[in-house]
Amino acid sequence: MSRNKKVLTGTHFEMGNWACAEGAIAAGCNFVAGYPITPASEVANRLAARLPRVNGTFLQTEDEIGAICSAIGASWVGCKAMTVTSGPGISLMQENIGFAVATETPLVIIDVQRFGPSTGVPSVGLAADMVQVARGSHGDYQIIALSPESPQEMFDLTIRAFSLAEAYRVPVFLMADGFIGHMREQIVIPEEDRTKIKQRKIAEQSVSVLDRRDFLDVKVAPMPVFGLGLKAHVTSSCHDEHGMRNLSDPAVMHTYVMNPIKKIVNHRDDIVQVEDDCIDAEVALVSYGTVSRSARAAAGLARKNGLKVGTFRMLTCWPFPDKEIRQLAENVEYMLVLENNTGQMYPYIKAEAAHACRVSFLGPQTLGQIHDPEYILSHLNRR
Amino acid sequence: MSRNKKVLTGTHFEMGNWACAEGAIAAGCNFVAGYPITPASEVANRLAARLPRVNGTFLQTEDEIGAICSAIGASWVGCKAMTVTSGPGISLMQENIGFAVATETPLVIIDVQRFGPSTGVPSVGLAADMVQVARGSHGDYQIIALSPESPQEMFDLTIRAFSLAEAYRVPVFLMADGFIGHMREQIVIPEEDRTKIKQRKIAEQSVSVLDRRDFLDVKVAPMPVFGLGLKAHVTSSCHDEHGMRNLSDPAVMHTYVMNPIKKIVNHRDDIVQVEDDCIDAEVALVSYGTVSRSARAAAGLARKNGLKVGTFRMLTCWPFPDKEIRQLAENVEYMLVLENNTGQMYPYIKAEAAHACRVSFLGPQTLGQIHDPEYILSHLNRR
Amino acid sequence: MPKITIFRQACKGVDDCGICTFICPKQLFQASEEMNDAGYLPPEYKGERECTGCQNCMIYCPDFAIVVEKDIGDEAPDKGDENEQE
Amino acid sequence: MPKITIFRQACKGVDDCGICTFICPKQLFQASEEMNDAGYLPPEYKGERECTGCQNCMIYCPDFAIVVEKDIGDEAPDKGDENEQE
Amino acid sequence: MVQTDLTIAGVGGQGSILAGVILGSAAVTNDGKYATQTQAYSSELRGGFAVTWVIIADEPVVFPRVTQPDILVAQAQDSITRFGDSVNPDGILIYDEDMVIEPPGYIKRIYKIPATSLARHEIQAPITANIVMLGALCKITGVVSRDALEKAIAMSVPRGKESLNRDAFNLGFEGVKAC
Amino acid sequence: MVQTDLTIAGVGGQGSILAGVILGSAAVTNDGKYATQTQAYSSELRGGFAVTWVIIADEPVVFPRVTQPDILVAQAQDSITRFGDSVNPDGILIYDEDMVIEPPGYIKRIYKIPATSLARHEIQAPITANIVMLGALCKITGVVSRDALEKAIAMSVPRGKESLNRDAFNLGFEGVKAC
Amino acid sequence: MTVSIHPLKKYTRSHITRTTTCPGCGIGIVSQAILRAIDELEFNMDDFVFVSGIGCSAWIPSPLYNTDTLHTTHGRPIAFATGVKLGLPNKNVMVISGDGDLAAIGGNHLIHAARRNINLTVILLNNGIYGMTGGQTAPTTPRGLTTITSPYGTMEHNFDITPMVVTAGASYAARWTTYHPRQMTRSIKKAIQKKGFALIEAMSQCPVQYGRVSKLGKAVDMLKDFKVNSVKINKARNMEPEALLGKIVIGEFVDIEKAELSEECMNLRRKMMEAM
Amino acid sequence: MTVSIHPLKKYTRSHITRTTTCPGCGIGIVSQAILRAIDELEFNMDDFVFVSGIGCSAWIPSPLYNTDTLHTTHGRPIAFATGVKLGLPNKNVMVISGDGDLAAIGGNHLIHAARRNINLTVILLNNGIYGMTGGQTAPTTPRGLTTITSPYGTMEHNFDITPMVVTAGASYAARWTTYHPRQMTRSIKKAIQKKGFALIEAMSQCPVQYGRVSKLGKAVDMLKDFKVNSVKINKARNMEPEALLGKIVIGEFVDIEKAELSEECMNLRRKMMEAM
Ligand SMILES: Cc1ncc(C[n+]2csc(CCOP(=O)(O)OP(=O)(O)O)c2C)c(N)n1
Ligand SMILES: Cc1ncc(C[n+]2csc(CCOP(=O)(O)OP(=O)(O)O)c2C)c(N)n1
Ligand code: SF4
Ligand code: SF4
Ligand code: SF4
Ligand code: SF4
Ligand code: SF4
Ligand code: SF4
Ligand SMILES: [Mg+2]
Ligand SMILES: [Mg+2]
Repeated sequence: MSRNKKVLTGTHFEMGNWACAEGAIAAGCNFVAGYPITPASEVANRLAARLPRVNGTFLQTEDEIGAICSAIGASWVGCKAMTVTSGPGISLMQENIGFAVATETPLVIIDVQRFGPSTGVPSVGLAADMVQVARGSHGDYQIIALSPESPQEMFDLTIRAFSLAEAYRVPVFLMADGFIGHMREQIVIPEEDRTKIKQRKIAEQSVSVLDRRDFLDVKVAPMPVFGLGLKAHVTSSCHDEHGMRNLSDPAVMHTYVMNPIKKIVNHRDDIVQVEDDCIDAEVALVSYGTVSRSARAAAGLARKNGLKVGTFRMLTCWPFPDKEIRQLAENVEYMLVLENNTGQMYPYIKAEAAHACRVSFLGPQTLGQIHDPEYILSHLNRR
Repeated sequence: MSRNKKVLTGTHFEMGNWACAEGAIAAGCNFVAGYPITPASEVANRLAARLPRVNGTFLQTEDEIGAICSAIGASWVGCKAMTVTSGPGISLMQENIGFAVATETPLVIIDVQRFGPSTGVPSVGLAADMVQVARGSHGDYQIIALSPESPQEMFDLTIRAFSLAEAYRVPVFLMADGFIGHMREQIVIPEEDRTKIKQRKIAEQSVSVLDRRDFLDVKVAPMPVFGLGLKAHVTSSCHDEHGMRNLSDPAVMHTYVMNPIKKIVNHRDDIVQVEDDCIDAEVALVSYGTVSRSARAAAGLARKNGLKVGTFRMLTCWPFPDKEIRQLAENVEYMLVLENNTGQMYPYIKAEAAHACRVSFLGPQTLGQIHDPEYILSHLNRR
Repeated sequence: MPKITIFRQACKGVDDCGICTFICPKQLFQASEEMNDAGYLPPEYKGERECTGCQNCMIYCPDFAIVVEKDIGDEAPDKGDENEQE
Repeated sequence: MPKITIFRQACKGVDDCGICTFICPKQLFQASEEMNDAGYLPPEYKGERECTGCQNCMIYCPDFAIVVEKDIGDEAPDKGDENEQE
Repeated sequence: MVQTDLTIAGVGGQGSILAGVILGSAAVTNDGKYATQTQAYSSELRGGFAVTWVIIADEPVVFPRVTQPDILVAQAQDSITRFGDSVNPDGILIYDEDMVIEPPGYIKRIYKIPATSLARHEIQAPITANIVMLGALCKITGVVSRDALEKAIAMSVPRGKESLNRDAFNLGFEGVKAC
Repeated sequence: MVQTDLTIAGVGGQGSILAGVILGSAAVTNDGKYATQTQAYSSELRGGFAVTWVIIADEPVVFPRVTQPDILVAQAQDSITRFGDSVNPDGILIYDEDMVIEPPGYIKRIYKIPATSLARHEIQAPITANIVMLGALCKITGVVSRDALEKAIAMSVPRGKESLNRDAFNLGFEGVKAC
Repeated sequence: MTVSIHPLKKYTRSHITRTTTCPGCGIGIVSQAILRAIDELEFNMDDFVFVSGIGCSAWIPSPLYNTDTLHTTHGRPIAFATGVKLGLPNKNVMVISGDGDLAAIGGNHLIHAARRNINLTVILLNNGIYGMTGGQTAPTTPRGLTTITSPYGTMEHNFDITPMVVTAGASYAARWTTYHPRQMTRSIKKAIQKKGFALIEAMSQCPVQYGRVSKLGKAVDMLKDFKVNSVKINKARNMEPEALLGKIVIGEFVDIEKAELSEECMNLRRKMMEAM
Repeated sequence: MTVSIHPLKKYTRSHITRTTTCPGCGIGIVSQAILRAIDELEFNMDDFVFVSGIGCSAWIPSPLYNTDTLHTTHGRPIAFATGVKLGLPNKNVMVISGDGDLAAIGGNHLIHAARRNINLTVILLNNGIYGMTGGQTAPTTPRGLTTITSPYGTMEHNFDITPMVVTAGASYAARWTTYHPRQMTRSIKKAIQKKGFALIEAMSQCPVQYGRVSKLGKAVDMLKDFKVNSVKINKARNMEPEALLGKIVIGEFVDIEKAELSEECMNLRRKMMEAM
């Protein structure tokens, strides 16, 4: 495993984007395609230097469409593949995000979110790509999205993203933002052999693809990677479990959509991570990503003021932690959803909570700047 | 107004896609850019023949990105502009949908939805682009989306789409699908002068753009269209009310996101159309698009069986009819949401209803085929 | 003497295709009377003697519906680029 | 005699730019001592007599910071493509 | 409300879908009725399946899918395989006896006509078999008026082919027989 | 928990952000503390504003934004205009007296140092004014240890420039004075 | 009596018994020409990965060819193939797709892959039309032709694809028509063996869509048209532009050697790993 | 004494007092060359619409130029400009953007606009690098150069943009460097007056990003480099490829007349309306 030799074990004071690049390498990533974009560029810049040293390849493509397509191509030959971009790049990748979903391709996509819509403010973070990564391609599907709150988690969750991508043959998004991407904090990189990494299962030889089940298995089909003589048939068209195109049978169509969704939803307990710090709380501050740090600070202030306030953080945003939110709703009186946007996850949260408790939304005073803890507190006092 | 002379007044038996093309012409559309795609092609095919005859231009571009960009360019010179595609095209257009939102460009986008994800089944309809058109571009924003249930409404709502686009300087989507796009029914086209069409307001001359408010007016700023000597400054970057780029002032950033959203939300009463047929109903079947016809048939059957079932149809899906759904929730006991997908609008509906009534979701027996009325009924009986 | 085999079920019919009838330098194909399962009329091979073994019919058939096999020992020179032109 | 005007506030400094000092065939520009508001050192114009009115300084200045005006009646032929090369 | 649901099916190239369009058009533009016509076909131009569903009613059609047709017009054996089961127990089957070998036993009212050979041999235009079938359909069911259908056919076929298609229609109208 | 919030601001090209990075690095990698460093700058390379925020604490930093700095290091007049108001009433201002003409009245503890001219005239390297400011900061606040800071500086500057920067640091450490 | 089987059958999936193209479509001729090249080079199908886009032409390898096949999104096969090749530098990676796919929506990937000189073999089927979507104008449609989206005649000029890809940087480029399947096979063999980006532009008849709009009609007429209107490149080089109007220049346009990307990447990795 | 003002000031927005480029950046030289062309042709700014993409070069007209300016998304200005021109056929529509914008992500729109021969004037600033995002490799970066995303030297070959756009179909194409602002202005004037697609490839120094990675360093050194390494096209045509390595071929590459799209569309509309 010389590939991973270069894990930089130790404590560092570096940017979140640096941590993400190092996390990818620690996870065994060996193919990255990207196109420069603020505030994500440092991830690719660093990987351009690092990958060849760990037997990997970095490719700067002509655009983001080229980036995701070549990363998917590389994944099909067995590479641990990744692409990195920001919101405008995600927008351009949407069609082929759908391709990765439909062909059940393991892929990690780093989204260092920036201030939009459109060109907006490249250097300022806004966590406003939260629904676009889950619903922005056409058709019905499920992806996985993880939401880090610190440079350290940009390292940790990048590794987790690779494990999930490989385990479930699905695109996994790391939903960073310009704020933590460019933030420097201590980053602790463990010993190489302390990092657990998962590898995909590979399909077995057979006379014909008709003898294998390469797709649409809700338990995750072993992947018929290219180059091994498996004669895989991979298509973006509606297909059956063997990968064979089928454009006429409504039952096959139904399965083509449903099974890749079920594959994720059925394993949601393994995928969904939340941090629930609401024991005895009457009020739950629900958040994810960098805003969680505002929430935690606000809860601290509130408890000092004698208010029973707890925090609930979604490390996994997709698949949506519906069960956990429902449970929370049944235990608190009031749920205040905090996001650095105009409330993108809010409807999804409210849908699971409104039957059991009061729910409302609070955006930051100024979009792009995470909430001041005092501002949250004053809102709690006012309610 | 020789431009509109060619409105084909009378009763026709034609496809929904034909009706859409004729609706565009009746609305005064004079620029359409598109790229062929099943099941939307017939709209563009017909417009290629029709537009030059009504002093308009049809452009077949190199791809869907080129299509939306040139349509936006044409809108900025004062054309009533439109593009037409299906899901894969919408995915590719996402970045520049955001551009149209951020620059407040009137634009009509026809989405004849097909079976996805990815290439899927081109000729089969699946109403699964419902969230992608509203949240699929990066950043925070609001668009308008209308949902027709018949070829006739593909005519009527295309006209309405142009009126809303012009009135609010925003992209407006017509969410058709392959089923009604290729369905033939009677289409009644009224006399030319009976069709109400709206035109955008145009900005007035001034010495400098600093003397005008060309953008970010929640009441909709008059549009500084090109070619009139207005010296408009249009940018996809964060900008102030004059259109001048500003990448440093957080207050300007906040307004850049919020005001185009408020512009739509503040006028939601003018925009949102629903069809509420739930007087005395205990159960409401909530739907939109072609599924509404299943719902109406099911409600008919149910009432025959003595069940108090009504229908609620969202002709406008975005901005989301939150107020109307809340009201409905307070008047019924149970809301059954019906969609030809795995429940895309469902969380948005449930979020507004769950506090007041029971809500659940029912997809079709087979995705891509709208629900059998009997199937809905059996579900109602079973609950 | 080359052996010509026509896979009738693979053929898409001389009506709309008919490339074999055009491309055979000896015009050894003509429409048959009987439709195949998909409703197409495959060609009929009219005679073996004149066949030069040029393989045009095999190489040009878009549907892999014709095979030309040369007899063992039948080392007739492959005419190759019959259609080579200046 | 051409009149040279330097807009000091528009200039980005001879340290990093200095294109005028390079492009003037008579080398009539040199760094001044005093910074402008943005912290750059604009050039100083060293003398009018030698100036050919070629306008290089104006045409090459990336920041629209130099103007060359010819005296009325001063119809010195525009040297034009000083840098034309074969 | 009176409503008739039809399925017209065949293989690609037989013109089944055009037949459905003509039928709907006849109902709407000539008979003043309401109609909904939809279709499906496989990606092959020839040999694959092709089907159209037509609903004809005297009020606007609510549910636009045909799940249990009152009438199945079958231009190929494959049409029976695919759609035979769905037919209303009291429904009607009309089939081209040149193409369908085995009509199903479970449909009670069955009519047949040698549409392809009539078209081929009587008017030397096998491509008009679909119009022959329309003639048969009109005669048996009267779901649209003969006049409306003849007008709609004339409007829908290539210029110059009107009389040929009128002949085809008549072949069907006259030639159909119950099984 | 002990936590110090700092703002280091200047105009593009003065190295304010680098100063913040060095400071955080000193705290984390040499002093064993926790630090969070963030930044903002305008799109111009020169002349626009540049600012870094650094939080240094003996426990992990929860809220990572600096809204009310305990210490403002100002390398330009513009820094006072932009960030002066936000300083903690009990906070400290340290400024470069070559660049700041008017320190604000409302901050009580104010220190100054002619960092730019010291750097220019004493060691002929005006570009090291940011390191001079770090020396002053270290002396006055002790937010990180001198040793940690000197090590971090040596690690961060171009090879060969270590001693020059040590001199700059010393200039600041020795030359700062209260107002 | 031995049962005859098609000599190329061994390269195709046994359960695929029929092609999905229309009668007389040139796609099948090109499909055979490709397999024949592989056969003549005595390669194994497992030495190849095939990547295609969306369109009639793009269905050549998918599902017919019995090896790893990647049927991608419209316009993107070259981008996918780039990742495949960089990850599997020792396999032959071949892209097969249509003119709309590779030169309209996918034009950028085409010229960038040529620029990079990545070792792909690209078979671009140019039928002058969008076949699969029903006969719309392609960027290869001759000016003036009436199509379903240019009912008054195409007003745009058409691409001359091969020369453009040559200027973009291709190592090998040739154009042939389906009237020239043997020459096509010969060029495909060269293209497969070329270390670098190689393009074969295969002019192919679409009797259904193009035939209809061009009024050339049937497959055979279109083949005759190819025969009559083709001009060999060495001859064309001495002809006036006017004389070449409406002609198809066929032959090899370029055949050069230069540094290839997947090998360069491999060398870099090797160098870096050795340095450790 | 009269107060001197810059003769091009009348074309710029009065409240914009400073450019945002780095010291010595060539962008300003090109910006002036464009305005001088407009001035010399005695056009009014209102006769123009400017469209740009994203990147340092793309900020030339936005916000400086005092007329309608459309600052679009990365890579798309030509696509937007196509709609602008078709809607306003009587205005001059000029696209100004960088090499990354127009030839990397936007390459497809570039070649298709050239193919269509739509009457746009495209000023493509080629600084061999991604300036705005901090010095990444561009498709124009010379092979071997070490950039922030090619730390071991760029392994890809670079585009020769102007010849490629000529093969794609441009009516007019010329390349100059910022050392040749007068010739550049002359070509821009021709390009504006040309009825058809016109490209000016302006080689422009980026002292900050490219200067750093190429070690050429400062603006003046880069101008000297342009001076020394430029070869006029008529001379270059008689040189061996090897002798041209590292050289910049400057001059007019093509200047022809052919049917233009926006006019064709206008004529069609007129014809159709008259027929009624
Ligand atoms: C993003 C996207 N846009 C459009 C389409 C629709 N589409 C499918 S094939 C095709 C054109 C095919 O033309 P070509 O590549 O020339 O192939 P041919 O069918 O002519 O062989 C188009 C536009 C699509 N599938 N995806
Ligand atoms: C879709 C998208 N991808 C990436 C970017 C980031 N980006 C901004 S400018 C630029 C490159 C600019 O390079 P070039 O066009 O050469 O302009 P220059 O700055 O060199 O003048 C990039 C990649 C973006 N804004 N949008
Ligand atoms: S091998 Fe040649 S001569 Fe023989 S049948 Fe085939 S085409 Fe004709
Ligand atoms: S060429 Fe092949 S497919 Fe065509 S008619 Fe002949 S045998 Fe049939
Ligand atoms: S006009 Fe020419 S000679 Fe005079 S100062 Fe300017 S560059 Fe020098
Ligand atoms: S060329 Fe212009 S910007 Fe540059 S130093 Fe001279 S005056 Fe200043
Ligand atoms: S539509 Fe044209 S290209 Fe497609 S299969 Fe049919 S003949 Fe071939
Ligand atoms: S980064 Fe380069 S191209 Fe951009 S403004 Fe600075 S010098 Fe010019
Ligand atoms: Mg084609
Ligand atoms: Mg550049």
